[in-house]
Amino acid sequence: MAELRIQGLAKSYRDVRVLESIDLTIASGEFFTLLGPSGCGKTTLLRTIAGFQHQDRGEIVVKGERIDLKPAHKRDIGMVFQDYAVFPHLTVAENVAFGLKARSLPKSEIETRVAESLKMVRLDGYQSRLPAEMSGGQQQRIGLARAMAIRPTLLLMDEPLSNLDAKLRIELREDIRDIQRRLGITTIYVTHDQEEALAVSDRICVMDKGRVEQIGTPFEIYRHPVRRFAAGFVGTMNFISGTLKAGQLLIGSRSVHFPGADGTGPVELAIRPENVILSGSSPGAAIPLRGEVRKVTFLGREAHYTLGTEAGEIIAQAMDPSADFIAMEGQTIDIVLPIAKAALFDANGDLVSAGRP
Amino acid sequence: MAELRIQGLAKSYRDVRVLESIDLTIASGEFFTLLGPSGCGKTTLLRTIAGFQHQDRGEIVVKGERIDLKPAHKRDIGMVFQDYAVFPHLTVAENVAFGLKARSLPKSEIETRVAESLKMVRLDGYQSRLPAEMSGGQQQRIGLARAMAIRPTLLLMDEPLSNLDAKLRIELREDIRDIQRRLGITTIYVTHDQEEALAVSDRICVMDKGRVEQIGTPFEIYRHPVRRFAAGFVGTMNFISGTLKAGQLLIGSRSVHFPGADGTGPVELAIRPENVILSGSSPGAAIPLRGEVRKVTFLGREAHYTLGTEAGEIIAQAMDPSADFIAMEGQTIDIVLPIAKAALFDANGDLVSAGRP
Amino acid sequence: QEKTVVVYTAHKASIVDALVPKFEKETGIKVDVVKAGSGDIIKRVKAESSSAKADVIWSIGGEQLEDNKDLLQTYSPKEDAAILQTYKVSPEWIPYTGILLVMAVNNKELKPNEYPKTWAELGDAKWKGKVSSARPDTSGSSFQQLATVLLAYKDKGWDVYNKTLANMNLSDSSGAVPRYVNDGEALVGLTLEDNALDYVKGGGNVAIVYPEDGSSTVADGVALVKGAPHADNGKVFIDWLLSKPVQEQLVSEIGRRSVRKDVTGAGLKPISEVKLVDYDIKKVAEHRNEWISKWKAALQSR
Amino acid sequence: MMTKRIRFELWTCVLIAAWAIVFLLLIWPLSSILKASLIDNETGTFSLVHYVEIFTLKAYQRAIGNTFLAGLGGMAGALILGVTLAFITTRFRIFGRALIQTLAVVALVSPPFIGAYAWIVLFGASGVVRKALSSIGLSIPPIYGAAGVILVFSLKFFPHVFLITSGALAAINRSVEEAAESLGVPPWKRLFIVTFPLILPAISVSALLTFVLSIADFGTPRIIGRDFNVLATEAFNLFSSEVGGNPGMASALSVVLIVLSMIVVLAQRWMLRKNVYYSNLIKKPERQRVRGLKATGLHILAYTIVLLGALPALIVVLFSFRRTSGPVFQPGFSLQSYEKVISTVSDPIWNTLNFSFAAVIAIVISGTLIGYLISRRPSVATGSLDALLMIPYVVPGIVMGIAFITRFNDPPLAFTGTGFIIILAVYIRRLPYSARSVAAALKQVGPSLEDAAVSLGYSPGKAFLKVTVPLIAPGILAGALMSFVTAMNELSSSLVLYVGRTITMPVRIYLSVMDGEYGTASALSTILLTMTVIAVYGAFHLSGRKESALL
Ligand SMILES: Nc1ncnc2c1ncn2[C@@H]1O[C@H](COP(=O)(O)OP(=O)(O)OP(=O)(O)O)[C@@H](O)[C@H]1O
Ligand SMILES: Nc1ncnc2c1ncn2[C@@H]1O[C@H](COP(=O)(O)OP(=O)(O)OP(=O)(O)O)[C@@H](O)[C@H]1O
Ligand SMILES: [Mg+2]
Ligand SMILES: [Mg+2]
Repeated sequence: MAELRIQGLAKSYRDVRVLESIDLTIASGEFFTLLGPSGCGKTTLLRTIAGFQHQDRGEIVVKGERIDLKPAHKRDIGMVFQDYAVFPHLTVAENVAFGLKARSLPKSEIETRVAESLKMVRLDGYQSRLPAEMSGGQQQRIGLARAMAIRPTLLLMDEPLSNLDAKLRIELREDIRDIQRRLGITTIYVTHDQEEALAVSDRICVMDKGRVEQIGTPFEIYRHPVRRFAAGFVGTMNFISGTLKAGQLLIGSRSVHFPGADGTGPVELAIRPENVILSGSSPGAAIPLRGEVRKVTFLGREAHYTLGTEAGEIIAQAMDPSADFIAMEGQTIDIVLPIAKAALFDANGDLVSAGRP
Repeated sequence: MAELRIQGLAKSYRDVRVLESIDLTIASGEFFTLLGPSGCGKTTLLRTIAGFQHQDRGEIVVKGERIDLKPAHKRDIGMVFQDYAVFPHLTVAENVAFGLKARSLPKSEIETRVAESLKMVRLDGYQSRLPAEMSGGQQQRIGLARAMAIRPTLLLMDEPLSNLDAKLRIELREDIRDIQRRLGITTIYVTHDQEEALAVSDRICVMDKGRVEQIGTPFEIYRHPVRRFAAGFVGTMNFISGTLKAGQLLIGSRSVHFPGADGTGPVELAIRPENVILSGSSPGAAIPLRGEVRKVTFLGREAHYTLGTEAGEIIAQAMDPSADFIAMEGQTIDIVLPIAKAALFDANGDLVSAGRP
Repeated sequence: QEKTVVVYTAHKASIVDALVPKFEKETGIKVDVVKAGSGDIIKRVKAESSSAKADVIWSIGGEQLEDNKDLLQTYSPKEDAAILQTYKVSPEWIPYTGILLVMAVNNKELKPNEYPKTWAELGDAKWKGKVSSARPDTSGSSFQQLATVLLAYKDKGWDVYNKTLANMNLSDSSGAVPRYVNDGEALVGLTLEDNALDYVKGGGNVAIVYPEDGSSTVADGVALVKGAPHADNGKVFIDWLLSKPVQEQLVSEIGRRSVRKDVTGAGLKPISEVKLVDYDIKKVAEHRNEWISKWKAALQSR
Repeated sequence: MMTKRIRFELWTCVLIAAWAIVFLLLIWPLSSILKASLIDNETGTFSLVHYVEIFTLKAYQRAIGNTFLAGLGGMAGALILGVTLAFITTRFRIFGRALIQTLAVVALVSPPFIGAYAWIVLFGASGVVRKALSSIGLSIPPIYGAAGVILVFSLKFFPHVFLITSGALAAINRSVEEAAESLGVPPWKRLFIVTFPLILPAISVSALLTFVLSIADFGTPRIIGRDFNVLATEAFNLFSSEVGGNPGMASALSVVLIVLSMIVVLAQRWMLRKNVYYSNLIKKPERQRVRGLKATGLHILAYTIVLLGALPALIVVLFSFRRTSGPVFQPGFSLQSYEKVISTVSDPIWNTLNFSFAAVIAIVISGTLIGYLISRRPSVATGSLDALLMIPYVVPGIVMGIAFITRFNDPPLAFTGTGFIIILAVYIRRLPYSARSVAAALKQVGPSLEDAAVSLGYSPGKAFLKVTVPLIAPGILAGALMSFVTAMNELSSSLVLYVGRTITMPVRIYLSVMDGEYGTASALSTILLTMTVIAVYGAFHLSGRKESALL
């Protein structure tokens, strides 16, 4: 319904520059996620879009119309707050009905929507409780239901699921996604949960220190990071220092041809743990290394092996580990790093070449 | 340093029973995690142990001495609060130094510890900021640093990392774990992040509705759940309805012998997505099924396939999916469910038999 | 005994400041003055009666002293003989100065021929809301005015009074009455001569009218407090107040009438030219409660 | 076991001490009122005749009606003005905030008697403003009557509302207000459905205070009410009668007032029974920058309110420089009023300062502790303490003073004639400001911060001191300010308690007024006003707070 365009947006708190010239275009109905380290400016960006604070520079355009001159309550933007911001003096049901009443919907419609929203966040039965009698996660869900209920043109969600257990988080993110898609609500979503970001987003924007690092589909962000920061921030990534000399990559004592990289200088080879092969052979071009298993971390369906190699510490992942996985600790094993799954970044953090183009 | 024993602990808010007879024994120096759905009573349990509210029944014993009669400030229990509870009138450094001053440590020691703690939570440089000038995740880290700095005998952490990005969360949880181990602080940790729970805990306690469902090592909890709730709550799990008839398990049109299950009645077969084999054959006893790929969810290093089969919806996991993974949607494929990786639960949610004993 | 005397007084600061240093110089006795409204003074002495703190009550309405004789100690001053018999009521208190009831009128808004001449005239509807008076139930002078009208008109007294009451603005205190007249908030004020005189002397918009249907004069008094800690000094103080030079000073400086036979009012309308009703404090006192309740009833139904 | 008892004892000790204070300084002295109200004046026997009269006599019924009218009117007016001003100054960048606060303090001072007189000079039958307006064809009725009383109450009492609600408004959780806006509620509407409910503790406390102050004030209705009689004036008339007083009836009226105010206290407690609206105190609202017409409008509104409130005081300052001859003001200006008082003014100044500071220090400490009890340890004992603390407001000061003399005249408690008894009277009369203001402020501070301090090893007492006290500082300050300013201006009880040595400024002013010397009274009032303002700012300075940190 609403296309959002942000141009040259900048914002400082006194002398601290928090957002530096942000440019974004979000398509109508898109589910757009902001991903970035704590303190990088995600909340600031959302609050500026919502109109709770004013940017120093730049403009925000929705459906071709500048909204940054309108007061917050006229922007028809729903927001889920990082600190929940539930109304402490209203019951759960009243909290959810709040925005609906402001839109003077008929009573029956309000009731239906409140019931629907509470059901969505699994809080039916808590209608008449006060927020003070709810757990942290329950309060968060009130805030979520409240913002979803009004079905705004633009929905901003600031870590809406951070205090929920994995199970519920997965259920709710699916529900949010369904509703968002059904109603075509343009959504900006902030999460620190990368799996969540990858699972629900149409596109992801990786931010760092108030700057946009990369925007792309989840697959692009995960598989083809164009900046070292994005590569390192999303998912686990091994960075192995090396030197590039006219297309030859030197890692430790090994040297291998790296396609598409013909520069010279210090570089970092990036490869994900799941791409490290825990055996001595690989189908394509690869860098063979020997490593001692220093630590094994069990993560349920998989385990991470921290290996000490001549090229530094490398994390490898083993699927569906069996009970004796801990026994690996202290042993030395062979691994290979397939070139096709690796990428090279230069000293500025820019992509030199992805192993497979 | 401190062994903690909780016996028959119960707590109600007015007529709502929030904790029902909790029994726990936590070894000295253990890293013990509470895992459970939102609203199950985790915060309530921690607050009761810390002494901010009093239980209705039961006792809390530390080092053989009942502490539930002591006032909170004499219990030497550090706590990280779910809502951070940073002191708004103190700077970041003063917040962290707060507990140290109460212990009248020498000034230099206080300074060292504050610097150390702030460094640990990656907030050095923010010493003299006020909490109002910090982002949500930064505030949360102040609370964490503050509690860690005092090095208490018992440390209670209520979702201390919920507002941090995955990268930082992993770094901090490692740091917490290191310090905790080095100082031997008995720790009770609440998290909704299962991976985190599995990665850092010595033991995990799965709670539901104020009751303990299962206590065990991460491996036990993940691989050998003894209750249907724990099986379903931790990690993703497929539950497939079936009927048991004298050791024969009937699933859809298939019938297979299930070792160790000789009862009769309705049961559920539980199997994890990573154990569903996406091909027609399996090494041991298995249930073959055909399924249509309804949805593919990309999660970075893996993808989830939601399959419609005659036995209901089944989620299977594929590692390191390639770019064409979406193309699978709508196709019909063969899968098998290996018995050795499955478990059976009866109608009460109790374990009937694990496929491999 | 210490050479001090504790005096509770309702006198104005200007008089206190004029007299006290003189007394201290002449006798060497230090005066510790507590100034307050007359009602406050009586209440205070009453509250302190278990262990009196004051020695002398100085310049309080005679009726109040009469009402609270049990707090006082009889003392017959040295020059008792020089005091006018008409002012004497009871031996427990001694008349100190005589006060005359008058009307204060605003001479800016009213021409002399528009001045009211009598109490009765104030009942005319043209004075509606223009007459300022204190409340008889809280102010001695207002009660005196009520009693004067009742005494002057005998049986018709209440009729005459109630008509004037209908026109009255009740002010918060008797002291405020001439100020309201001066400021033009009221055109006529029922007050005491010395109060009105202050405004005349100060060049304010006030003129004094002596009602032709009869005014009244009563004494305010001094008295020795029962159980006075410095009774002897108190007696010295009382005697000094009644001495001729002091009484003369009072007449000339504050416009009070003297209680001494041998002091005449210089500059004031001679008392003999003022029509006076026969105002017997003791008799009036007998009717007081009755009249006040009647007044209250009248106020309610006005 | 041991330690549990100590914790239990900390606040229990405070509770016991509070009850002891209330008993010694309130119940015991005032028990005489209750007794007097139950005794027939004529027969001297027990009887309910006074109460029967109150509810049957027409005059008293009217007085009861008028009391409610004045109380509710004064409360409503003060709330509107006070909350508006608080809102403007806490939410918008207003030029000269310190000046506005100063004027609010000045308005709070409101010199006794002479302040009400200033209203008459301005808006009376021949008031200057009224005359000026009528000369340009604008006729407004004179200020006398019910409307005038309510107007004056509103302007006199709004600073209380302003002081109490400012702190609360500034400490709201910003996100909650933002949430309302993001849900489509315009700011003015948000004010009523979110902001005000959130600061209900502060609003209801200030409503309670202004209601009770309005029903207890007898000076204003007496001076500008004319025929508008209220219970307080009736009681005062009966009590202060120079002749034929009726102490029994006066006491009964005081008891009715006391009961009335207690009912209001309980109603307020009932309103707050579910209130647990803690703010995190981190995301406080920011002051918005406004421009153009809106800015002009806000400035005009704010300055009009404080200037109107400070008007009587300003008039008095003006009067103090007018030439006088006896009681009469003359054209032209001079310093003669100051010359008259200058030689005798130093004793009263020092007494006033000493007594007020002594009383206020005691008030702030005990008021903070009692406020904590009232707000955090709800029980019958604290609830009734809360209600009892309202008594000093409604009991006329003179009654209080007399009661004090009666009870503290003989050994071992022979305090009459000392400064100590004045301090005690001021202390008990002004204690509730502090206690209530603190109680309201505490309602906004969640206990989790105190818990955090406790978990870091602080005893509850220390945690209170280190964490809670700084966080409720605005509430403590507001209470201290109200207590201090009103203590500096305490008249009616000191009037019967003072002796030559212990005379205070308000007593000096009153005596000048009684003498009709409005010039010197104005000069003295101006000195008192200046002292108050200087002392207030001096105290802020000493406590290391900037003036602007007041709110
Ligand atoms: N003051 C209260 N009055 C009534 N019920 C309450 C109160 N506080 C909490 N509850 C209820 O008690 C239950 C347990 O709350 P608790 O805060 O312990 O949950 P939790 O496990 O910490 O949840 P979360 O993960 O969402 O923080 C919840 O269902 C909650 O609604
Ligand atoms: N009022 C303020 N004054 C000064 N600096 C501020 C203020 N508010 C936020 N900051 C700083 O701005 C930066 C961005 O803050 P913001 O809240 O947008 O971060 P965020 O990306 O939402 O982080 P998180 O994931 O931790 O919530 C942070 O470094 C923070 O310290
Ligand atoms: Mg944020
Ligand atoms: Mg919780």
